[in-house]
Amino acid sequence: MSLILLIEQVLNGLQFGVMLFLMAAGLTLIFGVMGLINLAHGSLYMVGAFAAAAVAGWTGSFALALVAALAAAAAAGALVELLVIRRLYDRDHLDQVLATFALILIFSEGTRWLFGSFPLFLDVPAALAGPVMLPGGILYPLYRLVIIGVGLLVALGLFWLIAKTRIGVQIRAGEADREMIAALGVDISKLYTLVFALGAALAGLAGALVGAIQSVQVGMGEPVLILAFVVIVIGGIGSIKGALVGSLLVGLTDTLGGVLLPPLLGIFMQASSATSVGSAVASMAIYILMVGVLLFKPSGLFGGT
Amino acid sequence: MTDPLLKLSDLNKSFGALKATDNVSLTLMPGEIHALIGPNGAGKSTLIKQVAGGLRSDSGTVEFAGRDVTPLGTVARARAGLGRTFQISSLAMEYTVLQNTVLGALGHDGAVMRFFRPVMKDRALVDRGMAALERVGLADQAAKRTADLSHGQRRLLEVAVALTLEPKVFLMDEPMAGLGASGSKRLTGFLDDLRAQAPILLVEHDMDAVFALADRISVLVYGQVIATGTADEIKRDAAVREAYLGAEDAA
Amino acid sequence: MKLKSLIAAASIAALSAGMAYAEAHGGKVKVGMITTLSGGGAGLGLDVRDGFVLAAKGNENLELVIEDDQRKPDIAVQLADKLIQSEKVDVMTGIIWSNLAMAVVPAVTAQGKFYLSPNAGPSALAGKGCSPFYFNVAWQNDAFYEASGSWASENGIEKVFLMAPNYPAGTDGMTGFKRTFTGEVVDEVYTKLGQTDYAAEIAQIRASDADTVYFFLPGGMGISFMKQYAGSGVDKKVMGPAFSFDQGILGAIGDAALGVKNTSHWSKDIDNEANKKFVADFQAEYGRLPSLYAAQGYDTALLLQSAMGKADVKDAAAFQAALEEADFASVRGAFAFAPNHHPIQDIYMREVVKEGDIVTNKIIGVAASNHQDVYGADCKM
Amino acid sequence: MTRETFLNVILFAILPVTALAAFALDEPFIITLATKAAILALAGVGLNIALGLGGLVSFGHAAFFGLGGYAMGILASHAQSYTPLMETPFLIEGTKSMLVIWGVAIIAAALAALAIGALSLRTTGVYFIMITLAFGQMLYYFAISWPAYGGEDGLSIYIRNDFPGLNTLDPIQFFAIAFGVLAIVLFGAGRLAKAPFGLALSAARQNAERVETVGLTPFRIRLVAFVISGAVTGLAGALFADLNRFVSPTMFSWHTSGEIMIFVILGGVGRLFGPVAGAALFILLEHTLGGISEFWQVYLGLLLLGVVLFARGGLIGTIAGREVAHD
Repeated sequence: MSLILLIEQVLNGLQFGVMLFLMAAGLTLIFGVMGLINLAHGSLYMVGAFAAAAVAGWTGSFALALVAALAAAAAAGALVELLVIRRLYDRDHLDQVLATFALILIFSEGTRWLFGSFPLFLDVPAALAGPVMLPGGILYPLYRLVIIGVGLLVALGLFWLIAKTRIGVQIRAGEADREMIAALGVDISKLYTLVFALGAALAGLAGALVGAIQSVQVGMGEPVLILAFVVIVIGGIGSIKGALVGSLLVGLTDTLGGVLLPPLLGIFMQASSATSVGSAVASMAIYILMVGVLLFKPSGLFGGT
Repeated sequence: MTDPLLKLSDLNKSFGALKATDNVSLTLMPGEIHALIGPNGAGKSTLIKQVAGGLRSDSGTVEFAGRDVTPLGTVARARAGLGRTFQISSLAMEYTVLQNTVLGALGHDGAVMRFFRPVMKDRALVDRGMAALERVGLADQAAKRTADLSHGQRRLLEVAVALTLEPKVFLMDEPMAGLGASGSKRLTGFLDDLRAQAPILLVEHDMDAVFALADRISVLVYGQVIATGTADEIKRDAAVREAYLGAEDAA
Repeated sequence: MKLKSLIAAASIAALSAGMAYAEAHGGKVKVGMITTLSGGGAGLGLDVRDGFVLAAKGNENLELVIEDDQRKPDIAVQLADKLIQSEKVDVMTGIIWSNLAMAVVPAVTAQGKFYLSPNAGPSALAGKGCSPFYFNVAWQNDAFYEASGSWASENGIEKVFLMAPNYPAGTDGMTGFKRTFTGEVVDEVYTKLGQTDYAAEIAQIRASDADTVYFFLPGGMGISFMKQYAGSGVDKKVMGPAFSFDQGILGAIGDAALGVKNTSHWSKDIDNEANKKFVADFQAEYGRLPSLYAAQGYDTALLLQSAMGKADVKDAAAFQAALEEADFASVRGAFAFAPNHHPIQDIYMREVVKEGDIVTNKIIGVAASNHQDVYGADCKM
Repeated sequence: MTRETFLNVILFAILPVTALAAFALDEPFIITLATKAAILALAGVGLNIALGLGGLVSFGHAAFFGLGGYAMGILASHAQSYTPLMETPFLIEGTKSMLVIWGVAIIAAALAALAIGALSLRTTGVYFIMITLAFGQMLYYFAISWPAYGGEDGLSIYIRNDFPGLNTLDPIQFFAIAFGVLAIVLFGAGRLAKAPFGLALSAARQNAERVETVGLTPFRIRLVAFVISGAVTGLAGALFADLNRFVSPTMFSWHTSGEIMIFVILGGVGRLFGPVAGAALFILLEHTLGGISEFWQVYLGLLLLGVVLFARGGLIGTIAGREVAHD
């Protein structure tokens, strides 16, 4: 494998990681502040993608589609928080798992009810289509560079939000101690709705951005959901920094594992069995990574105790 | 002179810049009650954890019955014969009062890998659990759910569970807290007798109890033992008066 | 006891239980359809169902019971039990996925019920595991791949890059392609099932010296790959089986699929009366273009009704013979069964084109005429 | 008799009564559904030992369920094709004997639980949930991409395995086997909960520090519980594979873990009969709602949501009162 190709694959891994980060950031935020395991986060991702595809279909504008995705996912998130989630904060994780699993069923089949059983069309806007030449002679899709950019902006935005704003102060206080921040006179239920809607909006944004280069279909959120959980567990639950590092680690492991393992195993065994064994191990790679991290850091890389 | 049953030598523990335990050495002799007092935040609970095994010391040693137990964890030290009660009641709240003491008796036997015969029908275990409850005066509460006990009753149950372990040494972290005047008095009388069974390292805020019970008292301030002696010696000690009792006199 | 005799014993037990109900049906046939109607893969099941219902419309002798398998093998097995034990169906059909077919079909045929496959043709059922009661009205799984391989060999394609998910249908498909392809396979990549991002594979494709990419990625995987491939600027030719370029999927890929060559036994522009009627009726009935799954469902119902006209389903031997004749006007044109009850049919090469605003397929030639699978030799009926 | 005991008696009777009624009315499919409920309840009883008693929220029990299933699939497929499982260093042949298969399933699942538990129990809380999920996912992807036993297509066994003196293909007789196993395991689990081990395990869930202080090691107790739990779920997996005469990687998927967990939560965490109530209700809903609408899962979701929000403590908790009985 040439060096250029390797660099391109590393770039691909980073890009995949950034996509995961968009999804994982909201999840870890919700978990960190409210201690809630939200299995329905993938559904909010799907809501974003479907809203974007529908609006892009009507208006032809990708910008409007993104706005619609943010709005629809945030609205769905706020609604779910008000109707269901807020009754679950003082419950144990099991009730949360069951309730949000039920939400997955409702969201998935509800979406199919509204939009039908066939995948929807959502394309990259013309201005961002096609590849660009990077220094070193790497031809790379422009849209993927944009995703990397958006992901890093979101990361910066979240760091800023949490470190510098009033809401951020409340969020950090809420992570530390729920009663304490209620005692400080902050309207905690409003804060929770807000954080949940914010997390949902991030998932929706991810869904719309990623939907343009993937398949917008019912159930699209579930594989990403599991990956996002892997990410936040590796990073340490509740830590935005952990989510970023975890995303990049998972992105790189998954991409480079799939690319490097089969030829690497080819050194030791027959080409055909190397391909199949390599592929098999590659698909387990991120879970092996996760187990490895948790064995050495039982609360993830940046998790508290 | 007999050997001490429990001997702490030069124990240290820091949390970041905060020195919670600063070169603490003390001993517990057979048959004595050695009280550990000090203002809030002096490091008493930290020290108890270091002795019980829940917290690893930065340096120093803990010797118990002539054996160095420093590298051992909570379970091994408990099995060696350290019976601990907690400052904040640490009980199985869903269980009945009796189930908690039976758990203690079971822990003392160690034969936990038994999967078939109901434990509450094991006469030997239940009798020992009941006996411990009787000694602290909780026998009439045996069938009550622990979560429904009053605060003071939970303190007594803590002691009862420790009794089932038949320890060589008791480590008691504020057993009087929340007991009220009459409860404190009863427990004071009980502990007075208990020392004959096994010596007690007692952390306590109730000064009446401490002065009534303690053979020796050590005063802990900012992680350091500033004085050790009998009640009278401690009452007269200038450093103690200034650092500790002074504040109370003023109050 | 040998396996065959075990199965025979089981079927005798089941048959004798079924005898009592033979009278109740008269000349009618009760059909049990197990297909995927909910969850991610529901589009295919809906098409098969709609095609079947369209062809069976108005036939009062045909009673249809439809069940949703949720694409879960264990559910499908239980539904098959239900249809046979409780509904007492005579014929079963509907399963979309190979793994579900492998779970259900052997049990169905072992109990002496006919099974007509409207999709899914795993090799085991075409070879050693064939059964007199099992008819495949769609294709053996390898058909489209073998046709692609021979077409590619004859049309100047020299170096291909193969890609499929790492599961049996994927590896089998690539094996089928290699069986007939005479050029060089420069690389083979097996991706994770359900993978959605193909940047890494696309980079490998770009770096390889292949002139053509041949891939099988069903459902959303294919949509994701094609969109990402189109955005990558790699200009190697793309080929695949029809599954990744069917009507339901082209709508989601859009222009990115234009120019792709794909093999299929059916296309809406096949020029025969039956097909014209089917395409027109389907659009009139459901307001969308039919897919190849709809065509398969439609043909399955036509085949069944042709046999119903000739024999009573209670007379298994006669009904089997009637099915074997395949005396119906297939929307695919010529259609016959090989001895292993799998189709002998033409496989076409199609190209994705734009007709007005709609992205769709157009036939550009025959990739393999009278194609027949290679597993029939192992089939001892 | 307490209210919960009374309810348990009814719950225990529901499955055989349903099956016998279905037998009398000649509705074999209803018997099959009752059998499925019994087997899934068994898997739930297994999970409940870890989850209910020990507070170990395992999101990876599909691993044990699948291992049990594959133990059956692999042994039976070798027996069918007359090929030995292994020739060197010693010969291992396949088998169609249900009892042998159960033994292998239990041992395989127990060994896997020992390994997974030893690693996973170093973590707690959500990390434990996710690390067990990770192990389940590893086995899932392994099963999909391992070609020897069918990969994603799975393995068909055609004929149920043999049980001495019974015709396993007859729905009511197979139900009797499944229900018999469930009854035995329920009895065992009930005894376990009250035995010294159960006392210590449940105490470790309530207060691990307390258990350490009386000189017991929570890690060891939990690990043993996890192994027992995995073994029971593995046994359920072998029965489930026999019910369907088929195994596939779906048995390893996280949905399976989730469903087993849902049976437990739906019925009532920590209640001996909770999984029985949960599995029976879930299958009833799945079966009846499917007839109502193509989009029946929406209704299923709404119902589950209703149970979580308004029926705390699961079904048994709602009917019999919040507190778990303790005597």
